[in-house]
Amino acid sequence: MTDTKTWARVKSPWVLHFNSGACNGCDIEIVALLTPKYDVERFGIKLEPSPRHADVLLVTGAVTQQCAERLKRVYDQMPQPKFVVAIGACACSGGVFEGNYNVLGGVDKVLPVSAYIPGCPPRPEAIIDGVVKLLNAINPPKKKKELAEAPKEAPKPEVAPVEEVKQ
Amino acid sequence: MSNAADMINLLESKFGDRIQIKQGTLEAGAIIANNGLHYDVLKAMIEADEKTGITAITGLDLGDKLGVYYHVHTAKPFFTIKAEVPKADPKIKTVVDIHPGALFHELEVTDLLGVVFVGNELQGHFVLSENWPDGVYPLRKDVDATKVQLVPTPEREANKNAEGRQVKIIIGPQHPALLEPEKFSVTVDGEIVTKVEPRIGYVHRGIEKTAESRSYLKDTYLVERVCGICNPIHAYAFVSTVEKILKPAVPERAEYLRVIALELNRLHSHLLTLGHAGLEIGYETLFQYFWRDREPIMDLIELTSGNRVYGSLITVGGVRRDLNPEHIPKIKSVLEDFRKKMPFYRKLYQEEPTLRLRMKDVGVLTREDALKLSVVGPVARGSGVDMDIRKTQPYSAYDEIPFKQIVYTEGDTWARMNVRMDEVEESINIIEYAVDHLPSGPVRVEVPRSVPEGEAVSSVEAPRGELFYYVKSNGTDMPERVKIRTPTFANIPSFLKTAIGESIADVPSNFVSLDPCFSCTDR
Amino acid sequence: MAEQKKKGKSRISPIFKRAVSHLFTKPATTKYPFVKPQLPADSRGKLVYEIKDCNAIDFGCGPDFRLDIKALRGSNCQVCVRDCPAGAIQIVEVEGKKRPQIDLNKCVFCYQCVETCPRGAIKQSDFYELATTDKGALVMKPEYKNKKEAS
Amino acid sequence: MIDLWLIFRILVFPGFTFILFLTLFCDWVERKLEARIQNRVGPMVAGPGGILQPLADFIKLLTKEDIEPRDTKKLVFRYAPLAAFSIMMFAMCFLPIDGASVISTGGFSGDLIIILAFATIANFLLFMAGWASANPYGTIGSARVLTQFLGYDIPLYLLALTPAFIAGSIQIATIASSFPYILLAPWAFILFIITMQAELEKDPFDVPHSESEVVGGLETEYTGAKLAFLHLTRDVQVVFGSALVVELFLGGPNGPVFFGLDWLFYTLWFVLKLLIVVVISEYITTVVARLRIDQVLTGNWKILLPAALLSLIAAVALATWVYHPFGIGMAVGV
Repeated sequence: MTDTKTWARVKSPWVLHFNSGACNGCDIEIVALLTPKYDVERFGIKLEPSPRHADVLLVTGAVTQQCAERLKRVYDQMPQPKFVVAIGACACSGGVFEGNYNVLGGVDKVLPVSAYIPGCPPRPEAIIDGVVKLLNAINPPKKKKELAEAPKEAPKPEVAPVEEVKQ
Repeated sequence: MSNAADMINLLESKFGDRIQIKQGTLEAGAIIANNGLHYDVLKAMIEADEKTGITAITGLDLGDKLGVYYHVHTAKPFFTIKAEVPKADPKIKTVVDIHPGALFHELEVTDLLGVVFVGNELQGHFVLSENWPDGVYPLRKDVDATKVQLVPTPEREANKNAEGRQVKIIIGPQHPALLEPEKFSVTVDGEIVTKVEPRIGYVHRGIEKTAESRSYLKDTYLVERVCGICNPIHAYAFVSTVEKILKPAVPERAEYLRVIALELNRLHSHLLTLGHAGLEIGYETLFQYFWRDREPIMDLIELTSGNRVYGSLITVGGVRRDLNPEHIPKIKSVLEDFRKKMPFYRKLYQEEPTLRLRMKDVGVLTREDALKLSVVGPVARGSGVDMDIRKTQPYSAYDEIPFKQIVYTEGDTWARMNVRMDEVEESINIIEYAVDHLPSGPVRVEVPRSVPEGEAVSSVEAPRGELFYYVKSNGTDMPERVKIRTPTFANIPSFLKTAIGESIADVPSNFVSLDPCFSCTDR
Repeated sequence: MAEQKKKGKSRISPIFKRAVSHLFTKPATTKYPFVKPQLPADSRGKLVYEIKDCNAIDFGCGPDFRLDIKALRGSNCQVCVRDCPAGAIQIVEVEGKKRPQIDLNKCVFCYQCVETCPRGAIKQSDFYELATTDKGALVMKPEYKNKKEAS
Repeated sequence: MIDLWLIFRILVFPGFTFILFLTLFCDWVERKLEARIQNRVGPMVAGPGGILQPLADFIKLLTKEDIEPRDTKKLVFRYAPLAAFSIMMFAMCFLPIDGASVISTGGFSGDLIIILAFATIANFLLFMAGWASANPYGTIGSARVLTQFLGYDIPLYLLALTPAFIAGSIQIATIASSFPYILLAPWAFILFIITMQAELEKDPFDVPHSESEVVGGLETEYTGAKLAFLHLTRDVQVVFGSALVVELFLGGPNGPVFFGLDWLFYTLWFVLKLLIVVVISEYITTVVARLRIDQVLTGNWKILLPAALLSLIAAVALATWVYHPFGIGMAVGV
């Protein structure tokens, strides 16, 4: 069994959703995750109101000028260890809106992103698959049958360093 | 003043040759009224017909002149007042004093095109972001918007509290109740709201400017992504405007398939809002039940179009995918199951004590205010204004399909939510009728890639209200100008008015009854 | 408004019975990662690019557009690049031939390329588990499976 | 000479550890019940059926980075959550769980008043925590906590005194062991449940931490261990409130005992009755919408307070003329 600290982190990933200028297609799919058909509370995932309580930041939308600075501030307010998941084609790369004047196009231009979930919008199952892969990257499953095919060499999310928490 | 001829005669008698009226173009007629005459023409129209209101104001870059087109809807006919202003000093008289509903439209044209409305000047930016340089207007042809040099964000003035007991509460961009970033600074005196200032523009992706540099085929997909919840109606509005210029022979079966896609979308959008209202007033269980029963509808959308949310069925000249007959029994069974659940939900919304406590007499919008602010959709129909575009100006196959128009007169949050609840029932009837009477034949007709010179407008009934499109084409395969006026853009002023005088605790409940969609508002 | 126990209200709201009945009905949750959902046949998932079809010479016009392809006979016609709304398709050199490379980060899965490709080289699949922790894996580089195809 | 048995009672069995696990178990029961009512599945991954989910949440919060914003009131911000938690645990030690209360076996006359006072102090500390966290939502949320629990404390005390008066003593052990007062004063039981809903800030009265108005309420600024203790305090309050209902109205841990293992069966009866009350409270929370702040306050001052007074007067009248002459419900001398 992994040590309790990682076990606790993997078993209760609290989530904060930030819409940085999306068409709310992906946001509705994220909220649909909480509803009975998909119910991510099975994995201990709770939608938290304040950035202080959240571990995983779900970002949707091609970051607009207005939202870029606020996105950075919300990310800074979150306590370590924190992860960013880019959901939807807009968050991964700007999607259809890439090249517009008010759009930065992609979350990785502002924040270090740990997981990318393409799709316009990605199915709720695809978002769950993305979160599961992120959790597997944090706590690589050793012996037991992997839930989904574990990423090749279970690369540590090279962007978000998990440094020790200074008490 | 029910038909166009009377209105035109009245205007000709009143203004004679000072204005030209081109009948038949842009729906009922285009009235060219320059150097300040647009104010008097509008005033005359408002006096003549109580239901007159401004649907949208389109700003155009006409080379050395800037065009300001006032799209005016009356009881039945639809007019456009064309005013032109020299680019050197773009000044024009505001119409906010005779029609308060025009406030937002004018501010947006100022921000994006640089026309100054005398009497309704804009400080700072309305839709654009704070670090956008002043004096540069993205919608002008000569500005290459992507290479604009941005200024550093101005120092955010500390939110100085208003004087006396008043406290300014910011319902900030990142807020659990709002699915989308939007900032409302609410000035509160004790518990009572005295002022609400919105700051939109967080989701402004400059779709109108980008639409000018992409082909009509690509634009259908771009325009759909204005709003993820009501995407087929955006595609249909754009496509029907282009088809008014191109005039292809769209097959009958395609029109019926379009109606099915639109009504499935209205169904899932209304269920989404009815559930979200529960979440806003702390009624988690209602939210969970509604969204659980919404999932089969999403599966239907995927069944008929291949993607849960972006069906991308509607394209210029018809529909991209036919409805294969084996799916029809599945559609009917899902709709039948949902119809069995309707009594439970209707009884809940009509009689649940705590829900009535939070929704009755909250955000009361009188019929006069609704007309003056020219609000649209369920917000208007909740206050007794019987304005459903599917009935007043039927499009696609709606004139052949029988359905009722839902109007409540109480005008509060409870009434608006119940309008949506009854419309869910109507949508089910429409889909079942359309599926039963589906004509046979092709679903698509070939359409040339470039569109001849011309301009057209069309307004359609989106789940949130009347959606208005204006397209001007210049013969190439890219549009010259695409103007999108979304329903929430017209409904937000009504929230600013009804929130005043009510307790801060009512703001979320009043706000969600608007069914706001900010990705629509900001485009 | 009366604050006493809800049970004492005259109009008992229907949700009380429904809530209790839910305690005994099976939850509506699908066990996703362990049980894969059953998707409709033609749901739009990951694109499948057949590089050998892209070479085929004999092609007909697309079902809906007059394609002035004559000038591009033989070489890669780049119709998919022109019609992709998200600009997700670029042209890359593969063994001397210019072939489309689809970047799934940008792709919005609208399947316009599947429709306009005169040779039907891009096909539909309903694979949707595309999430990944590194971005590079999402770019579908076209390559020939063996020498013979490259000729 | 250190009384090892007393230390064991305080630290392990009916004391600290037992209450901690009982709290986590009740939190799990709440989340599962709410999920089941909403036709969902609820936590499944941590431990069998997700029973370790509250524990996982607690440990994860402990290991998170502990951010202290610049302009917070340092002392209060750092120690208020811990103080509130410890007071609530101390208050729990007065309730007889296995037939006798943890600290003083028989309890002493007046301990009902003391633990109600502790509950008020804990609520007050939560207000201080929110007020100290220099965040606009924190201050608004904590101000609402203050107005709510100060208002609802008065009916709480009055309704708690109803069974005390019928029993003729204000010692919990005697009230619990003499008679299940739900039979003698059922209206007081219903009103007490409603007041408990307001004290614990559960729907329809959870205005202080409603997400749509005040983002996180008083917890907005807290992270890491401090947030863990804030959540734990709220859970212990739920267990404390339900335990109070069990002691006063359902006859505490008393129930038929078999094979002479009285401490075991007393505990089992106590936990069973506790779960019943937690289920009722959670059922109301899930099924009812949240009221506005002014409706909550008018509800208290205009309706609940008079009702509590009437219930006390009715109890007094019934006790003197009906119950005591026949000796029903009199306190049996402990």
